[in-house]
Amino acid sequence: MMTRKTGIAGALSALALTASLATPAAAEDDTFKIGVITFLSGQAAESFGVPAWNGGKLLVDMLNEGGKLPAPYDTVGFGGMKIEVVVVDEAGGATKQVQEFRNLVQREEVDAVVGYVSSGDCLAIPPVADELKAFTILYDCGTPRVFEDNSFEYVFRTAAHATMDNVSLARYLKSRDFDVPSFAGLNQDYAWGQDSWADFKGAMSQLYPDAEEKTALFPKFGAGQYGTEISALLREKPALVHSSNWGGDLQGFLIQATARGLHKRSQLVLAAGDHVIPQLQDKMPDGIFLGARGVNGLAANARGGELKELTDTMWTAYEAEYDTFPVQAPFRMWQAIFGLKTAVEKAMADNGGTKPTDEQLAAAMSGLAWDAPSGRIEMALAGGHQAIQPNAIGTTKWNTETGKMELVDVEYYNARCVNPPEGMKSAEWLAQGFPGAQCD
Amino acid sequence: MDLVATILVDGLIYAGWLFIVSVGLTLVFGVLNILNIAHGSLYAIGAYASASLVGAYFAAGGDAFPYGSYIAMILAAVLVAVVLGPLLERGLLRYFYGRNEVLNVLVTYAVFLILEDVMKLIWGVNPYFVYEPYTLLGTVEMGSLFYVGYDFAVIAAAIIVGLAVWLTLNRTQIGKVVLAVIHDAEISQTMGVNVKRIYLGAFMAGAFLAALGGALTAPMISVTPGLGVNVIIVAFAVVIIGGLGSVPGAAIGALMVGISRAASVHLLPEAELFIIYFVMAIVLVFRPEGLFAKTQARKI
Amino acid sequence: MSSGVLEVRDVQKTFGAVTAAKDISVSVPQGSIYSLIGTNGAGKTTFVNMVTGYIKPDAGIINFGGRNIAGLPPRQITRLGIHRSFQIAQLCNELTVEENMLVAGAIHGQTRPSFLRRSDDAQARERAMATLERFDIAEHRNRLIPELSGGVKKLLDIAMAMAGETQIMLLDEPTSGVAADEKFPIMDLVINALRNEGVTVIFVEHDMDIVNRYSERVLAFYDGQIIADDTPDVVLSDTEVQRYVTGAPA
Amino acid sequence: MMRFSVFTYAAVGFVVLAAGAIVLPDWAMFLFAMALAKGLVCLGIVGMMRGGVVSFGQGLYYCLGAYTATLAANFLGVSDIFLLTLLSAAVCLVVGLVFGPLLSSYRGIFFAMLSLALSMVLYGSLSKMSFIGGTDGLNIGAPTFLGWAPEGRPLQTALYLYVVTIVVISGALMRVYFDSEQGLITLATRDNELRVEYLGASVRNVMAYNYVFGALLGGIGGTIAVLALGHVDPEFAFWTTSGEFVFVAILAGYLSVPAVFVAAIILELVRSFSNLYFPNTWQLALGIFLLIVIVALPGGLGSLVSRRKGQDT
Repeated sequence: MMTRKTGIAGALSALALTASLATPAAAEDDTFKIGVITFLSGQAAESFGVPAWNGGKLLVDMLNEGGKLPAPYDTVGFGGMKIEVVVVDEAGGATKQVQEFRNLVQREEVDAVVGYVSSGDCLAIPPVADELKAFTILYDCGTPRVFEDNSFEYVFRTAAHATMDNVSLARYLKSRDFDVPSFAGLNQDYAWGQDSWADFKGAMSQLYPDAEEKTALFPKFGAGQYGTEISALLREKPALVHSSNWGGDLQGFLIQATARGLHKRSQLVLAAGDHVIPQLQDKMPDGIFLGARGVNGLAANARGGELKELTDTMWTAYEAEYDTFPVQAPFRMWQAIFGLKTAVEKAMADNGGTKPTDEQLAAAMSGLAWDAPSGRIEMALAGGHQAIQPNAIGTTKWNTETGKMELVDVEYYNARCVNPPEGMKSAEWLAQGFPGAQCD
Repeated sequence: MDLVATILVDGLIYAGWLFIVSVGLTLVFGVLNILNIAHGSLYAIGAYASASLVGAYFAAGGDAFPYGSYIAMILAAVLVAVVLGPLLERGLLRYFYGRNEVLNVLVTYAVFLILEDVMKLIWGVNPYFVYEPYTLLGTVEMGSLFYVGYDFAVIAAAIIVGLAVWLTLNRTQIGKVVLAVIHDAEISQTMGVNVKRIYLGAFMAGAFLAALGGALTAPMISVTPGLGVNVIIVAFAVVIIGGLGSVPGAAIGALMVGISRAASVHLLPEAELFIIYFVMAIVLVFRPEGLFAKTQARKI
Repeated sequence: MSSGVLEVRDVQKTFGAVTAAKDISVSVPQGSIYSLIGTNGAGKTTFVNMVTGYIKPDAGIINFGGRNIAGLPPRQITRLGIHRSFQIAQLCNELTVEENMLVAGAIHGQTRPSFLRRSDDAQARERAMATLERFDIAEHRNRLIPELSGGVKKLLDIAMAMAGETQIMLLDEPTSGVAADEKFPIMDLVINALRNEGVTVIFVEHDMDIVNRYSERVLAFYDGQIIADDTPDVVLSDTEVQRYVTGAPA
Repeated sequence: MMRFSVFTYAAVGFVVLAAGAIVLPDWAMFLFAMALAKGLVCLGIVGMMRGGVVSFGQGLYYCLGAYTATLAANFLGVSDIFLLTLLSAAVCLVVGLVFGPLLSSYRGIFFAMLSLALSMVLYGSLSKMSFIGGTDGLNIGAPTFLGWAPEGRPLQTALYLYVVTIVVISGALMRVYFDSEQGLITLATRDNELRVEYLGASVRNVMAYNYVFGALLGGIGGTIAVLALGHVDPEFAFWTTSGEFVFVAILAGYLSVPAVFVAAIILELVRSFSNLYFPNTWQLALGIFLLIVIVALPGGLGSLVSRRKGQDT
């Protein structure tokens, strides 16, 4: 009996030992180590995680080489430091991510963490980041709750939150004075879908107070089969069908909906629909209104302006590397890395050129503004921790000559037109009819 | 088209799909007494295989005879069954016969995890599309609604599959042998039945049906990673409701789930997410072994 | 009606088309030893199963200790003092002989089974060993069930049933699956042990020598009915019994 | 043979585990704390395994406990760790007492599937409740210990020692229960229900007891897990979560209590490292590890160190 217990005890201490030994050394002072967390498996891998990191890898290589990009991004790495990366799969839920975050910070001793597509992870990580005083950038996730319910010292989100997407859709309808007697929704049955629908409803009730709200469908995430939902939508004949679906769920819905002529009966508006264009190509029907959660993908390509050189450099590099054009995800990864570069170099300028601490990074990052292919990013909300950025909505049109999908009738929205002002929750902002919005 | 009719048609279409993906599961459990979580992976692999094969078919100028793509789809399912069936059954599962059935659930869960990544290694993360078979049969107008002809083809396929399985089991020699094995493998063994071959055959049939489900679904979706996980629990619910190992049970279970889901989408969209588990829980409370389960008294 | 008397009146049981019990009526006095004979399917085991609650009679009364126990669950009937053994010994194969006995002891202990008291504390083991010795299987105490001979399994099966306050013991074919040369020693052991405690015994048996030697009274079953209820010599010489049950003159 | 009291073992276990607070680096201490918390849930499953059933729905109580603690903290302002633990334990006890009798008449795959269905219904309901975060879940602040509110490493250490204490206490209690008369009857039930019924014990009660204990341990485990994580979401009740608990229980086997926690720690380490070293194929690695364990240790880790020869579950 005794031996049995000591056997277990031995096993335990052995485990403890392996655990304590397996701690690699911290990054050198001439390299800057980032932990990148994004989806490498599961549904979000093909639509967000993998393209985002494809773009990220590309940019990190270009930066480490140096001189590949127009000023101010023509310097090597981050302030001369080479960029080193550890990638972790975001699949597996918030519990796993909190553990992985601790491992990255405490075991891998990364200098900064850049990651998180899932809103659940974005809510779970910040408290831990502050507890560990670890500089962290949320690069993709949409939920406004992150900074509206709490405030964090070491956590920043370099992309605008999801309210922008649906406000822009409503504004687009208005500015094209599209008649909306009634509208319905089909969104994935989890927070992203539920919140998007709520935001869209909120925006519509301001801009189209008389529009009748019809059925709001919430098929299970990853359902694949939308036959029943489509029947419901066909029966109700809403003038407009809103969907924030993404990835396989959006592709499946579009394939099945177009086969049954839903797009002929109702105008489809997609909050984040651009990223399925490369896969669907001409199977994506013409005349769909869609956004890209920012001036990303085709909208950025079509924009021109003073950011044209930067955008085209990244665009062509990406197309050359992966022979498909970059959709929204890489753009958000890029704006995160450009932001981090700007922050690091600002901090080094202040501290005399040494590798910045997490505190110095946080100080440099808050309230920062920088240029990215997706436009000017401003950390304008939540005390300089939450970015706002311009947005664009367009209409799909297949170009038979070039055999490419184009975005026509694109409308660009000033960041302050589609994002709530500092100190106001997006829900209130919608309810009060966008006070302080600057559109022109 | 009035609501009830719509609900019935939608429910029927979904039930047809459900039946195809779950009948294989119930068959495998009936014979091997293994509740196969990897069924979901086989479904996903079937979808990938059919997407690739149909893609290749059209690339090879199949437009001349597009209906050939249906043959390609079935071929894909056969391929999956022939390759993976023996590999999994002979290579792994046979070592767990007679072991605790919950342990076996874990074994297949491990297989599921492995196959998830294997699929990624083979097909990558980018989606595969093959719409041609989906749009090939045109649309059917019912009242104010349009349905895709393909949806009804799936119902037909489900009926054919159901009849085929039921007839094979109840009207053929091999079927009688299988039923004997289901009833008592040991006795059948002593009576000279090659139980090994029956097990292999049953598992391959199950794998084929799972893959067929995927193959038939592929044209209406984009085939992406994580496809399998969503199917498993639904299929589980169906076979548990119908009674493990019962083919008619799977049919009834599929109909119950299909129609209650359709009803909830049309009448109470909020409930859709867990209507399936709700039905399952209710059924189990009143029929602990499922609707069509055979309970055998114990000799003392 | 004094306790210990088992009074069965007009009990009926049919399984679909098969009649397993038709107007079964019998009264078993305290301390007597009955045997049940009959061909397979004659209704012997059905009788045992109905008395011990495995099967619920369609109709009729089973009186014991002044109350009708027909249809009660086995658990409660056992608690009333009616215990049984099984054709196939019902033991816990993952446990040792002693542990099997301890299980019986734990359930039959004076107090309710405890969540704290060790199942193998000295007192409990003492009690278990005592019973094992009474049935002469103590030397097997540390062996697992599958290693045991048919005879030992039977004895343990009976010993476990005897761990509690037993008033009536029904033995379902106590010698089936027992080597020929073990049959009589085992019956001696069991019947003596039970008789010493004044337990009423009802046993199902195919071997007429055993019936003859151990039972005070015999119930002959045929087609779900009792066709004879008398002392062994009378029953075994009954021509009807010979035709339908024993098959040959005794 | 000579017996040491269970308390001796408890003391040894406590010393060994508590040593972790000194030798372990931060990340590992957190990993161990999570593993031990999950181990508690698995201990509940092991208790049921001794009765012959395995619950595929312990996520129900893991999640229920976690949400109870979180809601109590966020809406009632309770932050004391002891109070929170008691609260969730109480809630899970009540729910366990409701479902226990219902489930006690199910066996094998049906018990597994019905318990799974129940936890999936909770998952579905929580996913719908956007007012408590829906699928995104909720955050919970750091707990206080009888008024003491540590931060950083002290907080982690305090949490770790707390879970260690709970683990040792519940481990010891379960051991006492396993070795008790009732515990032996449970083993007999797993083996031969008919015999147990004919000895005059109620098999359904046996099952119900184990289920309720499982519910309690699940709730406590969930509470500690959420306090360590700082975040809860419906995933806690998802079937894959429950599946992991079952795996740990199988890996441990039903013979040794400490084995349960060793198994839980091993799984967390394997997962964490495979996830870092094979970011693209960690599921593959985990699956292979699972198979190896099942094939190599049919009786679980416990069978390596326990006298009775192991069984499947």
